[in-house]
Amino acid sequence: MGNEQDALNLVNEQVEYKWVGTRPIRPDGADKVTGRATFGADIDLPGMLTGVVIRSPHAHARIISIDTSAAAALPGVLGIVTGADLPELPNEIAAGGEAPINFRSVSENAIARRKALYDGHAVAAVAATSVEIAHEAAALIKVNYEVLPHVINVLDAMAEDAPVLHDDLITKGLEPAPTKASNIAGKVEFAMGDIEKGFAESDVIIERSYTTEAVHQGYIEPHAVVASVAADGMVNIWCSSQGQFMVREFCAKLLGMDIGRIRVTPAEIGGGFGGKTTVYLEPLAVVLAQKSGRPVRMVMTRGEVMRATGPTSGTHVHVKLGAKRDGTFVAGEMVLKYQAGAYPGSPAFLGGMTGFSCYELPNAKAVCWDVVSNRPKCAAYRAPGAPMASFGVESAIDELAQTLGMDPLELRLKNAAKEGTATIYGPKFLKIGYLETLLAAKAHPHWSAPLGPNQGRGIASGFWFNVGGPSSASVHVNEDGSVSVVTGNPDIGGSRASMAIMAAEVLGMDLSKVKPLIGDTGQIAYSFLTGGSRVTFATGMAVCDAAKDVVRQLRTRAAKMWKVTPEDVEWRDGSAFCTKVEEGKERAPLTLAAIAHGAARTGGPISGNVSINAAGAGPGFGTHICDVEVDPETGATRVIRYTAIQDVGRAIHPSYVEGQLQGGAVQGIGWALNEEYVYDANGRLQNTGFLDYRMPVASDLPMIDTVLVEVPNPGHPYGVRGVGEVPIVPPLAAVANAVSHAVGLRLTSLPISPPKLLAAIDGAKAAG
Amino acid sequence: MATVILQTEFARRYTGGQTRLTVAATDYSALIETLEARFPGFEESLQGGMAVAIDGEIYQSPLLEKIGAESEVHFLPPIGGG
Amino acid sequence: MAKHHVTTTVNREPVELLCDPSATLLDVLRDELGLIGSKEGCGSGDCGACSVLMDGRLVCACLVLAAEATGHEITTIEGIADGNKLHTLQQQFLEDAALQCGICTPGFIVAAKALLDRNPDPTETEVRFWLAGNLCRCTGYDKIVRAVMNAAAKMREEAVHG
Amino acid sequence: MNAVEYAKPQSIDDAIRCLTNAPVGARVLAGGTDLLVQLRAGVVRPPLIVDLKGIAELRRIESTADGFRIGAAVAGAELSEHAEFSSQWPGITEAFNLIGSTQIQGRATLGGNLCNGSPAADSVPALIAAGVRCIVVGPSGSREMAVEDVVTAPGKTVLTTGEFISQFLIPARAAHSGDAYLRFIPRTEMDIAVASAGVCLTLNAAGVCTAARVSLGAVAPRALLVAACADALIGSTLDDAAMAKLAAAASAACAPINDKRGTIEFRTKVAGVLARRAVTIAAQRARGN
Repeated sequence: MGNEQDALNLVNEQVEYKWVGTRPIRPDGADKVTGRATFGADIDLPGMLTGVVIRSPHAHARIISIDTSAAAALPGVLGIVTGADLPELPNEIAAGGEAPINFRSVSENAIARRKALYDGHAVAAVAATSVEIAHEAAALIKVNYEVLPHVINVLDAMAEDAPVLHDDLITKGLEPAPTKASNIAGKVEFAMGDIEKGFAESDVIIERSYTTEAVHQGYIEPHAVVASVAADGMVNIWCSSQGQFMVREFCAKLLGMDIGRIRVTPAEIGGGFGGKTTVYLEPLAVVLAQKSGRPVRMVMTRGEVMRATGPTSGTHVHVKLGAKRDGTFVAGEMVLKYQAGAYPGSPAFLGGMTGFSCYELPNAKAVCWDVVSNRPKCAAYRAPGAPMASFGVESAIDELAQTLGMDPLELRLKNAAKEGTATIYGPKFLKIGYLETLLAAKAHPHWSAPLGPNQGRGIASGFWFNVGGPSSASVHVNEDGSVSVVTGNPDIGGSRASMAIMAAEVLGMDLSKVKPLIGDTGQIAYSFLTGGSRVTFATGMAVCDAAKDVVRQLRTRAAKMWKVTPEDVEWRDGSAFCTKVEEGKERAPLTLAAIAHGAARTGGPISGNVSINAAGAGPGFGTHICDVEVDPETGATRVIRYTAIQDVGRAIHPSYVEGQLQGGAVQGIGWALNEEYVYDANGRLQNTGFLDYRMPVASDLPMIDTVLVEVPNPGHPYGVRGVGEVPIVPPLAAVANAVSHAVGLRLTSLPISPPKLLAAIDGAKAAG
Repeated sequence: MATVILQTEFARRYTGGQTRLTVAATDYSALIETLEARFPGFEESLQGGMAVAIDGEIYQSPLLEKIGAESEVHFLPPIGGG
Repeated sequence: MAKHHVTTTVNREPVELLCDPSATLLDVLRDELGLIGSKEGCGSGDCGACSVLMDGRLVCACLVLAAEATGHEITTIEGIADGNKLHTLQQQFLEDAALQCGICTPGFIVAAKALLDRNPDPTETEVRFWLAGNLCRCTGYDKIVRAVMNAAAKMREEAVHG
Repeated sequence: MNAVEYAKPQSIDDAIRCLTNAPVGARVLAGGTDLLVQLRAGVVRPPLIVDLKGIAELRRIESTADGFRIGAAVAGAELSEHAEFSSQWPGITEAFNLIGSTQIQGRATLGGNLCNGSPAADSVPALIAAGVRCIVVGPSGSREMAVEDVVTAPGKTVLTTGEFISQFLIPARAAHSGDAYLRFIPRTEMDIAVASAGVCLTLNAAGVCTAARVSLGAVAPRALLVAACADALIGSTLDDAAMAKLAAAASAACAPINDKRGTIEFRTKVAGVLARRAVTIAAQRARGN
């Protein structure tokens, strides 16, 4: 085993890698720059029908009846689905993939029963031979609604007299349990130490409320699916999602089918950011395909995406932070109220778990409220729940620094969490690199660069746990010594490249001979979805393990060819070397190709297949610096310089790691400055397109500088930490702090849109 | 003896308010058996899919994870992501 | 429904087809001609994922009626490479990792080509404003802007050295 | 479902005939950047779409003794590539250039931007400030009118069945005159104006403003020509007092709404700021001319 240990002793910071840390061209790149890559809406089957969804125009309405007869009679209409076509599921939290899920909510969100709970809630769908006929049929479906009073905002929804969405929703986590239904789905608390005592010992206390608006993940590719049902009932689904196994499981649950009767093929996915971790169209397409006997394609319009999918919660977060005069944090308290949308399940608890986690804070408490209202059910969005809590905490820290006359970076350094720091949710951190990100920020020229008039600089940090979980990988050695790496995770941002790099590194072979592939649900064993910053970590670990198994097999095969024992074979640089010295026997190294070529004689094809439940995901920390310039006469804010620094463990393909930091930062900038859901008095979403849902465009931004700090995660063969979630956590406060310094006013409500900022500036002037 | 540390709210409901428990167990499932024997209903409280942290390492679907004599064990909600 | 007869040129090839008079150029490219590289991200001209060239001018295919294509030359992402030889922009997008999910990439490349055809030496600001009609949610635009600038430099170099 | 027909007449007379004989609801297509969005959203379902881009007069930019004649179906990108026009009327050019992305620029037309009837149309305040007139053609002949008289309310114009705008008549720029257009949007591109101001003014040798037209967009049901703004400028050297008076007059003229794009207070204040800034730019240009 000594050789193998040497060759594969990868958790060694000194090791020079051949491929890890390089920037090769991604294996799927050519298809994506030539327009050949097949995304969800690009799939075309013979005889395919078009399905469209009929959606509620009301924010809250009882569905009295749905008359589909006129639509059904229209020539070319081959299938109609309403809520009555899907089984009623028990109202319970069931194990689902990894996280527990209430599949009844998922089902009702996909198609309404009894009540429509938000503008855009699906109530029926129709499949027809052309898109024109489908739309005409949709217009003929008569839904008789009894419009009910609605409630949009989180504080309004919590009010005693608010219209109640679910008459069986009893708040969880309250003792004694309430007897009356409300919109408050649940309360969760986290605490450590004694905050009363902590605040009593504090010299300075900052206390404020902060608000954020609901924002959408904003992927450019709308949801799309094709479903086909064979005469024997076998279901085939092609769709873009963050997990083909998730789609299979959710459809099976929602349709009351066996998982084994559904096969899901992942299309290329045009962005997800958490928003494609559930199903919307898929079960409807399956039912329409069952009813019509024809393949059915359904593609959302942008308006449907905005009205009925995503977003993440709008929030109200109250923060109280106490410190000693020297800046030592003593106590922190957060009360978090998060919109869940129409069904329970906001990430409020994750806000409570993450908000304070960058810091050593002996006394802390977080009370997290999950609240339903007449909005689309929230979906995961990049570090779910964390950015909003962090916005409050990091703003409060900035204000504390001002109050104490301290540099906000030094204040953070003084209180930074490190190995052994206890978290509010319990465990102590193992090896983390937060401090290193702060030191990198301090050393970065950006931090000390001069500012001009009307400019301000903000700094903020962020934390995300990162997760592991179940993943599978197969590494197949082809006859010529090339290698196929098959995994079960859709490639949302370049992960094929990382899988290939890790496999090539373990095998010591030429990267160009490694072909990464993504299997459908029948071709690879279960893998949890692409999300939670887990793929390069967990699936990467499965790939490493599978490749290590292939190395073991290759040594065994070489040993057979040389008639020695596997212990006599060393695997190095993609070849087997015999370490056994025998008089008169010259044993030239055997290449991978040579062993592969003779594989039939040594025992058959060589293939490593590994399934794991990866633990050891290293937490991620980031620190961002943002400069803005404000036009004090219009309230316009421009980000003029931005630097994102993050402990990434080890960057397998640094370009795509940088890309995660840059993309996350810009999503956060959008969240901070312009993105928001705007509802009218009737609870109808007003900005259902990219025109008025204002995501950042290229001309809004400077280059986004990145610094990759590498504090290797001991839980991964190459030291990988998840990187995708963390970068959206700091920007909200980094931007708000920068604006606050530019205008000399504390901004506590996002987005800091020009009307809001101008009103604040003018208000302060008027107040003198 | 490993130390199990519970959130106050959780302890109020399942352990009569005890937030720090010492348990002799060498793996996760033995730990749960012991706690269940001491506090009937404890195991059921984890059915929602609680994750466990053993010495700072988080396990989302634990069963036989090793627990040392000096280990610290925490229960926490399952964490997903985007 | 009376179909409209369209005679046009797509990626240098003559094309004749019948379409619904209200069909967009994007509908026809994708559904009739199988040119799926032009993507629909919004259907309202706000995302640029369906960017194509019409007589060399950059347009959103979702905002052009197919009927309007008669007599015009259309270039889509599928017509940017020379056979299997990638255009410098395409190669540079790969080398600079200027794509993550890749859904917006065809639109960006077509838009960037239109820019470089007019202005071989754009400033960063010019690149950013020219590309403001192309949304990308993954990259934060940094690597896209760099790829366009780098491709421009290479193309200038190629122009000098033939 | 109603069938949609597409027609592309090659002359003004053919187009008028086409539109006059069309069933109710026929729509003119110029750049299509508004019409196609409405079609796609199902807001309109016209029985006939009449594409005006086949008519030569509507596609031409002509330099005349009196200034310029610009076809109503000339796209923004085409206008900004016309060096002579854009150097004489940078304000109009910039305004037209601000309509949407590069992609939209390749399609959107002056005629469409005006006749869509949006109070926030970018080119309209610039055209009004420059004193631009347009030729309306239709079954009962052609008539000429000032741009400010075309739109009556959001989405509504004075045009009657069979009528469309064929050309815009842009005067030759007077000596020592300059124009400018500014708008406010939350981002740097791609948004609809939240407030806007178009200015055209003339200075004499002493730097005194002898003529001015100020138009505001997105602050009322249609673009406004604000005489009080001009009054604030004329006779002044554009000193601080005049500028303050201008900004106050601009704000006073506003009758905006609260919507997803801005508040009444914001639009009212920013209209004044933009008017002031646009005057500064126009004055610089006037001094250079």
